[in-house]
Amino acid sequence: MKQKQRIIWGLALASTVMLTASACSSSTADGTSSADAADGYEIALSMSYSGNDWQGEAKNLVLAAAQTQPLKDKIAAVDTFVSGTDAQAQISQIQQMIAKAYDAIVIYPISPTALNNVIKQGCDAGIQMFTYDASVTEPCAHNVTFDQAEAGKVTAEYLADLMNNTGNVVLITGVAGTSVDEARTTAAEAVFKERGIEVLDTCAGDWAQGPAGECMSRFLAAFDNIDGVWAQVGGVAIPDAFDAAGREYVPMIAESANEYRLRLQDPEYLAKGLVGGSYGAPPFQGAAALSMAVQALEGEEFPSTIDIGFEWVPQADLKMCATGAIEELEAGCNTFPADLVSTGFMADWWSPEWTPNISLSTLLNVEE
Amino acid sequence: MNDAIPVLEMRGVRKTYGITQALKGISIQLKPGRVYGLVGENGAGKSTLVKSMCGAVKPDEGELIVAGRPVTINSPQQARELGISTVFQELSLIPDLTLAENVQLQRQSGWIRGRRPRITYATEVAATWGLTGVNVDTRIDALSLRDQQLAEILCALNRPHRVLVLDEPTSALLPADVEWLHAVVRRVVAEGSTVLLITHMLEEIERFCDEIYVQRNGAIVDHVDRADFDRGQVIEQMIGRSLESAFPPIPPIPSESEVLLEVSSLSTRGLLQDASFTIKAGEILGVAALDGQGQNDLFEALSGDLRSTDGSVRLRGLPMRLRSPAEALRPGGGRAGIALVPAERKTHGAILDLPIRKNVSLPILRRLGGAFGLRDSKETEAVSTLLEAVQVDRLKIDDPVRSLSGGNQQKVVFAKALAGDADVLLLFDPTRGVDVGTKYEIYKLIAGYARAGKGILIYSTEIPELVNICHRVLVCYHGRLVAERHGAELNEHSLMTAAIGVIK
Amino acid sequence: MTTTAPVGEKNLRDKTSRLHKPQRRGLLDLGGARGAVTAVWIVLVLLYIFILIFRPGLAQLSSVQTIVVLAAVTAVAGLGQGAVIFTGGIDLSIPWIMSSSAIVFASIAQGEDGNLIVALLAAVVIGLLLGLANGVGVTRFGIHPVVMTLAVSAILEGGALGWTGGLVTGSPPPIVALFMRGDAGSFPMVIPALLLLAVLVSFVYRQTRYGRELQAVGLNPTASRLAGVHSKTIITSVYAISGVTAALAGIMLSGLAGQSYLGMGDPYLLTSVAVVALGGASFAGGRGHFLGTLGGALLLSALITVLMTFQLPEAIRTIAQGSVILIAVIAAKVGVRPGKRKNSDGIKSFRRSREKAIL
Amino acid sequence: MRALYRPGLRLLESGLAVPLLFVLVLMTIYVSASPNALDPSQLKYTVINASLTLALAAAGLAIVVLIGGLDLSSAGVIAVTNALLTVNYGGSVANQFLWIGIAILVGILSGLFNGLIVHVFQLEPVVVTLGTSFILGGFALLILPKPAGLTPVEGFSPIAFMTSDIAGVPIGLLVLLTITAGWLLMRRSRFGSQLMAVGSDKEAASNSGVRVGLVSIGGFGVAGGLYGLAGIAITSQTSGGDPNLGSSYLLGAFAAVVVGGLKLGGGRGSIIGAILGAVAVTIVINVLFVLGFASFWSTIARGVLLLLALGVQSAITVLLLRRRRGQSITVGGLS
Repeated sequence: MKQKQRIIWGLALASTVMLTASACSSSTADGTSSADAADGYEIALSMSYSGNDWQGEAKNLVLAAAQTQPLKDKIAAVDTFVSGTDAQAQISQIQQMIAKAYDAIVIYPISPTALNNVIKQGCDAGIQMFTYDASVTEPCAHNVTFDQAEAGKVTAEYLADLMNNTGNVVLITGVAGTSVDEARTTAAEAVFKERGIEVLDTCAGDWAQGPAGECMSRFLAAFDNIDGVWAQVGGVAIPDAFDAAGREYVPMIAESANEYRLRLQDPEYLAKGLVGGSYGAPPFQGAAALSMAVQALEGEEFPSTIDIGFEWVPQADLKMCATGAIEELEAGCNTFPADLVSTGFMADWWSPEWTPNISLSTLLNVEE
Repeated sequence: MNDAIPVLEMRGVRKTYGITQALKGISIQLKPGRVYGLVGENGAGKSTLVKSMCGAVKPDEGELIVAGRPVTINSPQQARELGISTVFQELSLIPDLTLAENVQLQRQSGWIRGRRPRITYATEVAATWGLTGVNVDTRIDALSLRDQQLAEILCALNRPHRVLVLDEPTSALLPADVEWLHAVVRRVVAEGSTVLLITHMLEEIERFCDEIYVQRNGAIVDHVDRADFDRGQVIEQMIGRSLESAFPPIPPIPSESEVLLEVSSLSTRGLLQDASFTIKAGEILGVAALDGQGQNDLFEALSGDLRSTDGSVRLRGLPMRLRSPAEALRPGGGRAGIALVPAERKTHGAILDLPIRKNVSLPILRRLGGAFGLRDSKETEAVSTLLEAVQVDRLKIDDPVRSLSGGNQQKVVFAKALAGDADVLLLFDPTRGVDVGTKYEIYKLIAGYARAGKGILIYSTEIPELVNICHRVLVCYHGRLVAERHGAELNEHSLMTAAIGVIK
Repeated sequence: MTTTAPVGEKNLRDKTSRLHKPQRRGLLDLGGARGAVTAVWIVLVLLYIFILIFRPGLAQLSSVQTIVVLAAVTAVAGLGQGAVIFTGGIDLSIPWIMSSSAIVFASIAQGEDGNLIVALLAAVVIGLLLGLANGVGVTRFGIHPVVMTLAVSAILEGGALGWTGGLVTGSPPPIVALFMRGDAGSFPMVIPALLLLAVLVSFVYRQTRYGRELQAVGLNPTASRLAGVHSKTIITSVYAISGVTAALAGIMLSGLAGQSYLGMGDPYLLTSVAVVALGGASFAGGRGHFLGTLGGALLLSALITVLMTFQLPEAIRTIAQGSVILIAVIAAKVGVRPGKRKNSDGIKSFRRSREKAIL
Repeated sequence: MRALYRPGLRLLESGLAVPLLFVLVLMTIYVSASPNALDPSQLKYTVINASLTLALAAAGLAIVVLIGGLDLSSAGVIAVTNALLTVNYGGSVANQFLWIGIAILVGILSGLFNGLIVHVFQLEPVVVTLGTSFILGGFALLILPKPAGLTPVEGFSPIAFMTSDIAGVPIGLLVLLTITAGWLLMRRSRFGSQLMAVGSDKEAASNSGVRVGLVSIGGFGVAGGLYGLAGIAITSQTSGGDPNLGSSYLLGAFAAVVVGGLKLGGGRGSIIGAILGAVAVTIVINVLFVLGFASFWSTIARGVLLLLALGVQSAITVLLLRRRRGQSITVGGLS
């Protein structure tokens, strides 16, 4: 009796969950809402993961670009899909996009090789295949990216200059076992070696503030002779770690987080000796890929790798925006007031070439 | 015949568990073509003897000689290879496999592929041994207890068996099945093998066996031929003293005694149907039944472990809501409740790895609180008093229960049940696996509790026990209370007759 | 009073006391985990001595402080995990309870100290409810802990992604960062808080009815139930505790990181289990103590930092972590019961009774 | 009547009914929403190849679950074999086969290692495999510090072959069918029965003459081998290696095993169930995709699917299979 009751309750509960789920879904199902109305290209965006600020911003930029000129009239819809951290899920997802016959597919690929087969299929089906940020080795795809090694090199050189080519540096890298991390770190290490700076140790900061802060705290515990920090992410957590340990700031390189850039201009931090530079993988790469996909559909030819550069901002070049209006952005402002954006916001999202008509408020209020 | 080389011989086998000496130098000889009986009280070490014979337990000392050759048996597998085939007391078939698969798995050699050939094979095997109507494609856990036991015997028979060991094979069987088993045993010995039968049913010993070993306290105390078998003598040897002196006197029920517990038409979803009885203050009420006649449901329902589907229970005139053991123990309003000493001491009664202190105080933690949580002094005092009452060394208060002997473990379980000062004490087979000395102490405890004006409901597998310590005994058969015996009517014979369903 | 003991047992008594060390009650009551917990702390001391000799830089106060602070998050998450493991279950939903409560916390707090109380309450209540959901699923519906917590975790993961769209707004209030990191070298309050937590847990474990009943239920839910303990309620409660501690760990992590983000709890799936294992807990239930978990967390944190000073690559560090876990559980097994296996009868019937109690 | 009734009952008893039902229902929705899903190449990519790695990992986990354990090392083994293949694969066909063999061997060895430690020290499998998963993950990173592609191979490549097809029949399907056939053979062998016996009741198994230690170590070994195969499958699918790819299969495999009707705790269920479960877990994502659900629903759906599978399974157990235990056997005279 009891068992039966339990099961009936269980089933009731499960069906309630299912019903709620389907009820909610009707309001949140994405992509389809804007699909039918206008003429133009139907484009799919396949992302491996959207669980961090960078990915979310890149996605919103793609959507914003599709909703503003010059692309607005040419694109009927951009449908976004996230596959999670599972390579086969992304493969199967792109497979279905091909089956749905989109005109172009813009991809944030999970791995440089995993998608090769399916991308080849897409090309064969006459679909424009564009990847952004991370690249794939399949030659028919167009990789919109920037030179990771160059980024590692430029920033390491700047740091070495700040350190007067002497002393010890620690490296806080990205996710161990990724090619982006490998390229940047190797390039940076080469520079430090050449300049006679000793690399005390490296630690995987996983491109997130938490692990990066943990790395820095452990470095500070382990070494008392750190003269510089070269990090891929950690602009917020690293100064915090120094504060917590009661140690003097040393020159540091970190990502383009708005929060970090704010600190690089904050008198309070400057007084404590915060010196450094900010760089990162630009979130507009996705928008650029979208724009190029449209151009490709209009007949333009693209090489397999398109280097669109990255934004490297030494401390001296930082400039506050008041509201993030287009005029300001065009004038070269590159930091946003803290009350306008979230803490993890990446400040290097704007590009005159790829996102010319997107202001900060457009980006923040973009609709799915 | 007696000159034949023993097919299995044990010489000076010893086995110690912690501090309990289960086997104290056992020596026995089993010769081909004969049926041996092994009798002894619960806890005499019969099962350990069987297990050391079939590889489930490794003796600490002593020799095992199979067909004249000394061997060491490290695993049940090895015992089988030597031709020792055992039906264990705890069923050893695999619950999730079908009967046919179990027959296969238990077979020594050869493996039949495919479901259908396997079914055919198993059905044939069953038929050779006179079992028909068997659906061998049923999973073991979907079989009734009796069918499982028959299946177990069948599997043992299907292995090469120079020695067939049957450890309590008839506990779940019907009378007709015992007849069948008798025929089976005859056929096995006729084929030249040996049978060792362990049972507490002396009738079976008399019917089946050629020679009888009597075990007490881990040692073989007697070895008799069937011809010299005398029941009274064997019983005395088993328990080590004469029957009369083994039980303390029963305190009389005061004449003006009120009704303490009133159970009316209690039923459960399982077996129990329509049970009604009362217990007076100071009364010891017994329940007699063969295994699985609904007595478990009765005790579980009264202790709140099992929800009843029908009927009511009143304690001192007030209705009890028995939805959990907690509610049985603490009916609310500060009233005393119903406490249980469960059958499985090691798994249900005591928590072996906890110290005695934490075991005994578990039901009464509410009373031991102070401003800063539990008060150690209060607890030590309460637990020590209880330990004194059950005669366990109070200095052992912080020893884990596991370190105690079986008898003392059971006394701790008693102390735990007594802790809440319950009005009614339910005792389910409280003397199983307990040595004779402790048994006597437990009887005294029971009598003392009754003298204090409490009620006691006791079930025991040993009918003499019920006859000698109860005022009144109810007999449970097929889920119903079919008879009540008291006064002159209360004797072993009348209880047994009622328990097997033959009522005048 | 000893005169009443049967003669046979008397001469065995001396033997008893040697075979089974009585669990005398001192100020601490570690139950069956005493040996393992002691071992963890001894190893920790040895490691500290090692550090003193070979890496004196790491032995200074500020470094030790860092090691403890970084261990705190794992220890708090491990407290809940340990409680669940104590009842023979396992909680795989800790990472996503951490992430979701931290996200809710940040969104409500919006970086303002004034919103702390509301945000803290909201996050803890969310953790509590999710933990309760786990517990109810396990005890009332009889769902296996792995399945139940895995399902809750999956639903949370999707829910969090759907709710935030990947962009977490708001940030933890500065006071949480201050709590975790201290200010300009001052003492971070998280360390005394951790100590307080250890004292509190030890007190509850040793001195309260709940602690006692939990010990009993962990070892044998059936026998406990028959002794009048509400076993199911106790088991439900440990999942609730795990939910709350996961929420707290999430908040602490957000303070450490200066922000909340999706997937921030991911590394704690395995580490929360690892520190409990290092702390000498039995995964069958009934043995373990928060002091062991705490020791395990400190050990793991110190070990990572020490390995860092040897400039070993990430790969070797991961391998070292795994080896330490393996060696620790093997050592605990070999050390606690030398050469003696549990009576298999006991295990079998115990497993059955546990199944019955849970289902 | 009886003849019809028995197989149905057996299906329900085996626990296969639930994953089969789920796969059928989900496939029906999928096909009705996206009619070209039945196209062989679509089927190959979106159903077979998409679920191949997960199915193999789940099959391995299923064996450990059947003997009553939980295994956290699947992700580690997949990562190590994937890394090994990526670094060493290539050259002559013989060399390629050699490395495929080595990959499977590495899987088997790590499984045996787990089993050995679990058995010798009588430890809980969860803790042991937790430790080995860290160690294996570290080795993967050591062998392959960053993602890389396979060295292109001229001519026939057995790895690429695994995700291709012969005359429209996906090789992945054949692999899964082979595993299924292997399971059926094994299940009918002595080892198979012993495996179930160990998971069902260790003590009874030991009393029945089963060498519990050897059988469980063997079970872990087979599981490891299947993880190794999963590593090969992912290498084939992605034509490359990535030391971080394995981790997403850890929880997925658990989900697949539960949806597949296996009883955690051992003794009940089958590898076929786990494979079907993996397919169901994979298709549910496709179904949500074609129905236009936002991506985050797929994770939620996995959680709901888990609970739903368990609910249906226990409903079947209680409502259909709980029969009165009759006393069916008749005793008779001996022939």
